[in-house]
Amino acid sequence: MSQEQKVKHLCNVQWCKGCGICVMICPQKVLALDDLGKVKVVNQDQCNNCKLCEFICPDLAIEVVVTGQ
Amino acid sequence: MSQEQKVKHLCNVQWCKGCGICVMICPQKVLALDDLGKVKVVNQDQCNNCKLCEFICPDLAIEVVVTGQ
Amino acid sequence: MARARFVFSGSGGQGVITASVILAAAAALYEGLYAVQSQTYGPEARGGATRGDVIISKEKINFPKVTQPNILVSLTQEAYNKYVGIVRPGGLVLTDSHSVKTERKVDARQVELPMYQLTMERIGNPIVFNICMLGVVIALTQVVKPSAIIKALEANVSARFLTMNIQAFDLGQELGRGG
Amino acid sequence: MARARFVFSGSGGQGVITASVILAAAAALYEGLYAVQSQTYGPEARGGATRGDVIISKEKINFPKVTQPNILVSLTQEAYNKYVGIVRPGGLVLTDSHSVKTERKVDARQVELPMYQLTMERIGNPIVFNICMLGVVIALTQVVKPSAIIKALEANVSARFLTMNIQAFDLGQELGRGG
Amino acid sequence: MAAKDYIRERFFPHLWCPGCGHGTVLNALLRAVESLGIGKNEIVMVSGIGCSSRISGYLDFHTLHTLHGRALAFATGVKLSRPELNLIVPMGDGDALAIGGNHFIHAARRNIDITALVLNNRIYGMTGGQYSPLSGAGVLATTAPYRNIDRSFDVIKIAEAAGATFVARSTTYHARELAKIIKQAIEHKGFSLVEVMSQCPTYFGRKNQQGGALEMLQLFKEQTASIGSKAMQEHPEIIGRGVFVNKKAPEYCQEYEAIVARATSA
Amino acid sequence: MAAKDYIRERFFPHLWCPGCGHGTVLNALLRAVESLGIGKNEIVMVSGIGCSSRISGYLDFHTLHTLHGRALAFATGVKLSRPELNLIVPMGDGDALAIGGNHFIHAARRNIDITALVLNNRIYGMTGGQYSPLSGAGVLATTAPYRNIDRSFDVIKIAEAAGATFVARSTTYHARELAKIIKQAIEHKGFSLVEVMSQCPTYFGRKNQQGGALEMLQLFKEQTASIGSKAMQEHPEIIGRGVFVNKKAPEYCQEYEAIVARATSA
Amino acid sequence: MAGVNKTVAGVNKFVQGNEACVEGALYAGLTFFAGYPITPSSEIAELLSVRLPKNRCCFIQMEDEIASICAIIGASLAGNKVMTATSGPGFSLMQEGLGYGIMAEVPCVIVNVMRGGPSTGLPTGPSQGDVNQARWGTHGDHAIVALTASNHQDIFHITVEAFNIAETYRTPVVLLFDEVLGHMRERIVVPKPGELPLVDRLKTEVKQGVDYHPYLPREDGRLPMSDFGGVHRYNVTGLFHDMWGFPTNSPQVVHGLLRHLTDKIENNINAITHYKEHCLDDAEVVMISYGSSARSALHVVANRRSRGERIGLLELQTLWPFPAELVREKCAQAKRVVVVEMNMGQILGAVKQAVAKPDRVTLANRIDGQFITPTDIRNILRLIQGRGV
Amino acid sequence: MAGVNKTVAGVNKFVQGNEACVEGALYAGLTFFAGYPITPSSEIAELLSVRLPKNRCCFIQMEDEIASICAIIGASLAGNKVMTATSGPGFSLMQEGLGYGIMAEVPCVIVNVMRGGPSTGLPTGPSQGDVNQARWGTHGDHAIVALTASNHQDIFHITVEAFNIAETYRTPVVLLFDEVLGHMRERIVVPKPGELPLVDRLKTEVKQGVDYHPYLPREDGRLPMSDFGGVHRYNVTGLFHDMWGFPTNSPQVVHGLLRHLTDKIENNINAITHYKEHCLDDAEVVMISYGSSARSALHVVANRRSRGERIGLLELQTLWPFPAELVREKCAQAKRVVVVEMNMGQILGAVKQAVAKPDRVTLANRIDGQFITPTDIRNILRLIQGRGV
Ligand SMILES: Cc1ncc(C[n+]2csc(CCOP(=O)(O)OP(=O)(O)O)c2C)c(N)n1
Ligand SMILES: Cc1ncc(C[n+]2csc(CCOP(=O)(O)OP(=O)(O)O)c2C)c(N)n1
Ligand code: SF4
Ligand code: SF4
Ligand code: SF4
Ligand code: SF4
Ligand code: SF4
Ligand code: SF4
Ligand SMILES: [Mg+2]
Ligand SMILES: [Mg+2]
Repeated sequence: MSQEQKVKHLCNVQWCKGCGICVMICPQKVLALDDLGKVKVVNQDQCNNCKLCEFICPDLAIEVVVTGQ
Repeated sequence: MSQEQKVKHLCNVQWCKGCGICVMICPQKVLALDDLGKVKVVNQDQCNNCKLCEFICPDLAIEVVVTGQ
Repeated sequence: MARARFVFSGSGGQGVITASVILAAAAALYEGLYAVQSQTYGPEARGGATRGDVIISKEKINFPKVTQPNILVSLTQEAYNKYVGIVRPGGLVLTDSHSVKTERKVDARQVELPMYQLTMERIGNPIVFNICMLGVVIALTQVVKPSAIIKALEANVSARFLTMNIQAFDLGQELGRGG
Repeated sequence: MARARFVFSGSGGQGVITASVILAAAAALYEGLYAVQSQTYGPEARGGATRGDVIISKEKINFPKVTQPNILVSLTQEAYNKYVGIVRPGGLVLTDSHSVKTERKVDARQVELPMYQLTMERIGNPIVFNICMLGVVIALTQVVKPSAIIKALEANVSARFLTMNIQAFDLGQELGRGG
Repeated sequence: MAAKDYIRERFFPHLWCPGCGHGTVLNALLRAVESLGIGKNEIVMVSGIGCSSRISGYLDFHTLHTLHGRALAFATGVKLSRPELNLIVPMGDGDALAIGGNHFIHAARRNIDITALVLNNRIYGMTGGQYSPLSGAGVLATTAPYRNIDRSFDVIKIAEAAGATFVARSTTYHARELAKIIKQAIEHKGFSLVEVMSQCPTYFGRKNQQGGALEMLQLFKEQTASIGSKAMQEHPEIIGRGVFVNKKAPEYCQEYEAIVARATSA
Repeated sequence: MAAKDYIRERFFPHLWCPGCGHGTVLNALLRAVESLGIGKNEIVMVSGIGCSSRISGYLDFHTLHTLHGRALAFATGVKLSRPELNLIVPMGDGDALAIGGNHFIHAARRNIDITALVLNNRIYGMTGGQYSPLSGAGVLATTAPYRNIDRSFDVIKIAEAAGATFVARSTTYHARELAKIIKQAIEHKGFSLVEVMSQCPTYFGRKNQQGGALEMLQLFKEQTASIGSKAMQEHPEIIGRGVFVNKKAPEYCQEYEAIVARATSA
Repeated sequence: MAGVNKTVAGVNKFVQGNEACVEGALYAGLTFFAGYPITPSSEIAELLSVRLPKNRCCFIQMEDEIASICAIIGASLAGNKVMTATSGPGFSLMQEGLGYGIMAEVPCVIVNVMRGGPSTGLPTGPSQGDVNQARWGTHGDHAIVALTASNHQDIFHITVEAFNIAETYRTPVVLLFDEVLGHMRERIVVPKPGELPLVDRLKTEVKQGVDYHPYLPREDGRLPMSDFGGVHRYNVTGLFHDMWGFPTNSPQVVHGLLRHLTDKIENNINAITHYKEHCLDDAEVVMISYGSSARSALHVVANRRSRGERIGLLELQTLWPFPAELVREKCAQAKRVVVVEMNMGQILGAVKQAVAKPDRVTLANRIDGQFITPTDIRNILRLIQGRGV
Repeated sequence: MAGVNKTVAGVNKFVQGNEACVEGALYAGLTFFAGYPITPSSEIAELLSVRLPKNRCCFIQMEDEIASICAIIGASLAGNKVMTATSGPGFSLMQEGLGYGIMAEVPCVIVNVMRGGPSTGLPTGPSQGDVNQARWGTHGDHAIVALTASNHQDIFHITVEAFNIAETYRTPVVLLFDEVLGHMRERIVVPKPGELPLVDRLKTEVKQGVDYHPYLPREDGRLPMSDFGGVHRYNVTGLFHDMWGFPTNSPQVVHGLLRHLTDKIENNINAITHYKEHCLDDAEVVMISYGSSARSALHVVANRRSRGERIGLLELQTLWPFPAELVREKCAQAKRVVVVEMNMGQILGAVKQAVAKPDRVTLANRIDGQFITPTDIRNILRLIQGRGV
């Protein structure tokens, strides 16, 4: 990741069913489940934008977007 | 064929439909169709009792039996 | 004939059904008559006697089956034996003398002609045996004009075989007129 | 109570249907009462609110569905919101205080108890949450004798888990009596 | 018992057309059963609907003439009920692989001990010569006046892929070989399939200018060879005859015994 | 168009259970379609009945939600009518290979240009966890309380034997690979089949002590490998992933054009 | 296939009933046929395999009857006028698909050339045994349209009408012929194009981007369609569904849809009813018949009228929805009503329910696989009248 | 499998209706089940997959419903008491096989736990929409036995009776339950062995070598069977057949067989008819209902009777053959007959045909996928009486 670029996770907690698959699949341990059992980002900086979480989520509840120039 | 044994053809003309398959298959040219289009034996002596005719007849109309001592 | 009822009978492959269709089509399409054709199938479509029925009439035909034909044609012994009993008194029974022995006495005109033999001798192909027979029938009954049959043949027979069919038809007519 | 009508509601996996079956079986098999249990399926069997209905009565029960429960149990907010409106005036609404906020005012006794929390604290296994709830219900309604429930548990729960279930049931009764 | 003792003589001559290959299959089947010496009461023959399925009416076994395509499903019910009986199921190509395709692959998958014969004449004989899933592209049929575009199943491959543990092919030209293969198939424990190339001179032969029964049999001779033979190696377009698959695998009724054992011991 | 533009958002969150693999297949399918850039009006999705078949309701294509097992038959009617459209047919393992087995093998045989996806969770999810023809022996299911004795189909083999010209397998663990393979399948001209190993934690996982979705995904990872990989060569029990068959053969609708040409020139 | 339907028109033909049906279907605009052979309907498939490709239209032989009905439904949704043809056993297999067509409101025509049943029965024997099956064969409440005819010209016309009804009401229509009609030959005249009114597929006028409701009837009751591949994407399902085609279990919607499916047929019974009458004006004996048995009945009428007997025939062409009002009216003056059919009395019940005096209704039938003859009917009439045979 | 049927008997159980059916089937001697899962009948298969192997009997899940009904017919001929279970869509698929069972006279029981139709409809919604399909779903003339019940004890009993009828008359018997009954739970008492009479498979006494006629009824009308694998070899076919089971198209034989198939059911209607009555003696309003809707009707009766209203209920357990005489009799004194069902009036027609005054018959129904409630019925009664809701 170039420093100018920022990875952002759009998590749709309305859609997330808390299965934890994204948490398991993330090679960088970026994600976790919150108290209500919904996905949350805990290590934003570690994210390498591999999008595995986005591709595997069965509920289409995560989108990984790159912002910044 | 030993000389004492004789091959006999039991032809059931009631069942024979005259398809000619036995005539074609017989390696010894023993069989033919008669005027009414039914199987008949024309070369009894040549028969080698291979039973191909009996096995292939779709109408179960030929039986080859061996008689004599 | 106000209403002609035909039964054509024979064995599978002899073309009796085709003959019945040609006759009925000729009447319906080229003579302005009413005509229905039907055939009987057993549960066994293969083998056994086949039968084609035709009714030809100046009036509308409601009931389409022939229970008692005025004209019965039988091309095999089996067919003859099966159907000769149903012919109408005063009707006509046409058989092929090569294959049918007409033992039974019926109150009908019995015509036996060597149609098969003649077809083979003069044309040499058994597939037009049925059309030769049709020629005989037309000659004997005059139920439709020969030209109507010719037209029906033209419409139903492939061009390659047309000449042979017409030849057979003419042969039959000849035979019928003579017979 | 001449005729008790229960609706147990919650989400799939919380075991509200099992609880309803245990209760009804206890009444029908060990108390000489009439009881029917039923459940509602949406076209979507998965997810969403699940609901188990029970009617218990001294008399034969013809119509088996509960339209207006005297006793409503709701273990999730979704279930509570969906069903609180149908409780009979003067009835009882039991909710789990951990998961349901009882905002609506209804003409019924509202009992909120920390059933989930206590189950987790004292037994540590969420699968007996439903039986703890059943203990509360029995304590509050006395619709059947606790011993009948124990018998029903014995008949329906695998031996391995029986002790844990009875424990949860007792815990619920305690909580219910206190509540 | 002589071969003829296995038939119901009163229905002969049978109703198949002159030269129809199905009669030769009947003949070969008789020889196979005779050589195995199986009692007539120990055989249940289940057939569907079609010219081929008529075979059951001619044989003096327990005979169950069922619905088009469903013979193997009926046979499964019989076999699981009475595993000690021999189930023989003759089917047409349409019966087995058009409408009956699903039961075919599932019976094979279960490896239930049934002997299935596909009398493959590449046509629907009974209904008057429409194309079947075994006709193959290029064939003429009453519903393929512009030549068939449907690709053909390879019965051998599909039976094997579905799980059949005995898979073989022969033809009505090779009547003796056919009898032997059917015998092996009956002996085999598990689902066995024999494809028999059989001639329908009435519809297939005539429509496709193959001539009559004799010419069609000649073609079976010319277009096939034993698998593994030199002829086959040299001419890959040649159709193989013989036993393609013959392996052991758990048979369904035996496995069911295991279920019963688990259930009754629990 | 972004992937999300292909869905019918108003039906989300969808009705599948938490952790159900079918959602991941939906996800991968979206990526595949997105990367191909096919317009939404150019896709007809035909599904049968089952949890898997729900997929059609969530997608903003022309969607035809049909009868259990019959999706490919409906799809054949659509495709032959409009060969220019892309037909995608997602099916459950029961849908495709139990009740639907016959349409499956016949669509493959015809090599009609349809993309078939088998969402194989080895169970009838929709009806509550009965065994399917892909469960395999030894599995526990609501109708197999003493462990299943039914042998499983090998989907890859049977699709190939039946005539499919593109045959592949992946899993929901391998979401990226899956999207790529689905893409290839859609691009392929002819009948293409992708078997997707998909987890049903609710019935299959729970009954068979495989744990939840996470553990099941781990198993997909451990029990599979790319075909041709070293892992596969060393461990023959490992299940292969990748493209097994990819070949050219006459496609049905194109062949039909040839019929029309013959008919109209005659 | 972007086929264009070209019919040989304005032509005399001498054909089997099955061919008359084929000619009618082509005249009506048939562009897609899928089927599986079965006696006595196979000629329909065979003839269409010749004709449809000539019109650049589709003919496909499927793996079975189930696949056949599914394929035509798919093809109809893609914009075709579609048909399949079968006989009893195949019709039984089509029942699930037929119900789908009803629920999803897909225009299609299903021909059943009846043979002797139950089961495999008598494959080549005539019968009219599937009349009630046509009404009730698929599961669940539903309405159905089933038509028949007694001669080849009428077969042609009623086949055209079947397509027109299918398109008008977006519904499957069953054509019930029988072995006698299917196989016998008589003359038909194929009308010139335009001579008979045709109902074309009503396509929606809703523009791209505007919300299209595939299941919301217009003011006039009709439901315009949008072909798959067009600009409107919607959902088709066999589940109860809302006006966009998406599944719902809302009681209101379920109730409304079921009523709609039934009412669209039953409320239009007058438009859907086709019949012929012969000598009914002063008839004391009213025979009610249909299909080939109506021919025998008509033979009896002609024969008896010539002797001055007051006998007439009501020939039904629409069997379902049953034209109860019509029957009631036509039988109002009858001293005796005789239902003539080749079954155990399948429309008999409906006739009895329709007329004011059910006691006066009797059955003249034959159930032995033989075509009912005028003599049979005459004998039964004598018996009914207490005159012995 | 030479299974022996062992039922847990004389025991109180708290079960779903589907389980009551399973208990009844096992009590009746079920030894072979083949099926394919479908909501809301799947529990029947699931429970039998546990129970049958314990009895050394057969359970098999087939590839579809068609295979299921074929497998049980095969198994029945091999000597088993057999059953399959399904719901609407599966029942549609079974129609061809059902007709085969009728024609070949094979004892078997087919359970249809009805759900909302047509088509996929409402898989989990209650309905009684397949009543007429049970009567007419398969092609060709035929008779059928279809039974139902309204509570679990009765489900148990009627299931036993279904097997008894199947064996007595050598015929398929259809059990029509519905989603409400299938899934609700109540108590049943499984009687002790011997408490209920069971009809066992009647085996021929004809000795080996003597000509056995599988299709020639004995003096008492019954047709003894011989299991496949036994000493008598005969033919079974779905074609019309002679007394040995061989195909024929002889008109006499065809006629005779069809009459036999129908008469053996219709002539025994009294023995086959099961019903219950509640407060009918002086009833001015007679409700006629069956299955789960009879429970709501009964609720209304109990409720209204307590207020002195002369209302009663005739609860039918035998739907087909329709007990017309019984209905006529029970309605003779009624000022009003109200048919209560969860469909568009499927037995309504039969009731109207049965009673003397069809005008007095009205329908109280619900068709929105919801269980009909006593309130619904009360509202409809008010409306019928002209009193508004
Ligand atoms: C459900 C059903 N569909 C169709 C038919 C008509 N039918 C009878 S046999 C047959 C096919 C016969 O072909 P095949 O199975 O190859 O046997 P063959 O006659 O060629 O030996 C068909 C389509 C039927 N009897 N039942
Ligand atoms: C004709 C018919 N039979 C049975 C059913 C019931 N049914 C619905 S889905 C299904 C199987 C579902 O399993 P699968 O196809 O593997 O899909 P999954 O739910 O596992 O994704 C069954 C048996 C039905 N709807 N229609
Ligand atoms: S994979 Fe999706 S549904 Fe599962 S926890 Fe992550 S975001 Fe939520
Ligand atoms: S994009 Fe990759 S690294 Fe980033 S959160 Fe997702 S899975 Fe983890
Ligand atoms: S093979 Fe048989 S039927 Fe044919 S000619 Fe020879 S004996 Fe006759
Ligand atoms: S036994 Fe052999 S040699 Fe003798 S006639 Fe028959 S085929 Fe010819
Ligand atoms: S039609 Fe063909 S398959 Fe049938 S009997 Fe004749 S030759 Fe044999
Ligand atoms: S039951 Fe299984 S397949 Fe169905 S949604 Fe749930 S997890 Fe998925
Ligand atoms: Mg064939
Ligand atoms: Mg599945």
